Amino acid sequence: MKKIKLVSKIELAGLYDWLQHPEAGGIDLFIGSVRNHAQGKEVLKLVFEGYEPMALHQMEKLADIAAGRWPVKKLLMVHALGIKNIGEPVVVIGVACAHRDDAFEACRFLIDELKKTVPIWKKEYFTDHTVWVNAHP
Amino acid sequence: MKKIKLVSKIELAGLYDWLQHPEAGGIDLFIGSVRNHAQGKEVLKLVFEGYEPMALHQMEKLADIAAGRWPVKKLLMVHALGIKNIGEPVVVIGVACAHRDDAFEACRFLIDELKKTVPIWKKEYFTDHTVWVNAHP
Amino acid sequence: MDILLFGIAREIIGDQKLRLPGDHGIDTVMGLKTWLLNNYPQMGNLNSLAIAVDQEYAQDDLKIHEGQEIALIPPVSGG
Amino acid sequence: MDILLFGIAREIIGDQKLRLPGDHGIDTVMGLKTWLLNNYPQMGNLNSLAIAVDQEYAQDDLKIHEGQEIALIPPVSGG
Repeated sequence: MKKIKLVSKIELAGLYDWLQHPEAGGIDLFIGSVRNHAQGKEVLKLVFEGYEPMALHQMEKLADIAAGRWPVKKLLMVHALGIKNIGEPVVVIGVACAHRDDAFEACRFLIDELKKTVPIWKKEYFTDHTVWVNAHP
Repeated sequence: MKKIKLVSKIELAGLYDWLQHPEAGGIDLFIGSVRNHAQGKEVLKLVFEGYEPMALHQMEKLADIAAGRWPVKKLLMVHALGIKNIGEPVVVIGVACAHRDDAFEACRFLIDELKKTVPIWKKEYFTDHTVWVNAHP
Repeated sequence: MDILLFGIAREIIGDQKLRLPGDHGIDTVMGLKTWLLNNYPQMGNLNSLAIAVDQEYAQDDLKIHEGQEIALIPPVSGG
Repeated sequence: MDILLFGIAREIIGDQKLRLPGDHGIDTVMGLKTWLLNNYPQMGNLNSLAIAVDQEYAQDDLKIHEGQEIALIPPVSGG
């Protein structure tokens, strides 16, 4: 059972209740949040932009790959879009499995692949300029 | 900054707020919960017993080792004691770091070592017998 | 043929969408990439430039035609 | 000398605490383990049997004496 969403604000309350499963002994939850520094400079805020239908489609594909590789009971991928301030969660990946090895590995796989292939873009706002992250060498 | 506790009931609400840190971009949270099966048999409930002062002391030591090995911004280890029903959380490990690699590795280290060295004992209640987990070969 | 634009590609081109001229003669992903690099040289400075056709990453030799959903995918940075 | 008991060790011995007889003559962790295995042979069936002295796992050759907090640690199974 999977839940894949793009939202304007990530709500963490209720995530465990959704991920919990009577056959799952281990849940790994990764939460990515906005740091106050990047490349040694102060970040004021971030803006995330997504190609929404493709992003959801690619997240679904990653979820299906993970569910084929690991015995996943529950799987959650939620990414925020729009303006995010320091400390706000921007992405949550949650995986519930019978055993913790599988939960850790699947969660790690999903966040790593999401960062490589899901069409979402992050713009960092510094005091005097903005940067589309990863755009340039 | 670390938080190490033994509790009768794990409260997940507020964990992110505590783990969140302006310099932390990645938070890994592991939640262990009661499964409904063990060794192919139905588990009705679990009871956790701890040698409380030593358990806290050993958890503190593990937290210190992790904080020495990885650049940890926040670290949380909470274990429940007493009667736990199917689906209830029994342990939560949370690590916030600037980068996700470190958060995943430190979290994995802490739950693996907790299971090896922290003096807490789990008794599984099946329909017709009970088992102290790991006690016998 | 309309191309959806996102992130820095949208900023380089200066619009939400790119409408190719009627006589563009582009029939493959590679043809589109070449056209883009010729018309918007700043695209050449990006770490990567991918094209998605109907929401899938497309190989350079894929044929493209009117009616497909085509998008320019600059280097992603979600998460 | 009192030994704290937990989990299956508490059940084998049948009490919350084990009070060693006055003339026990035990002065090391190994001596205590030997005494336990002689008096409670079921301890020998456990996966492991550790002794904690003042809340630290103790090596077999550690000296023990009255006034220390000594505990019998059967195989742990937290998490």
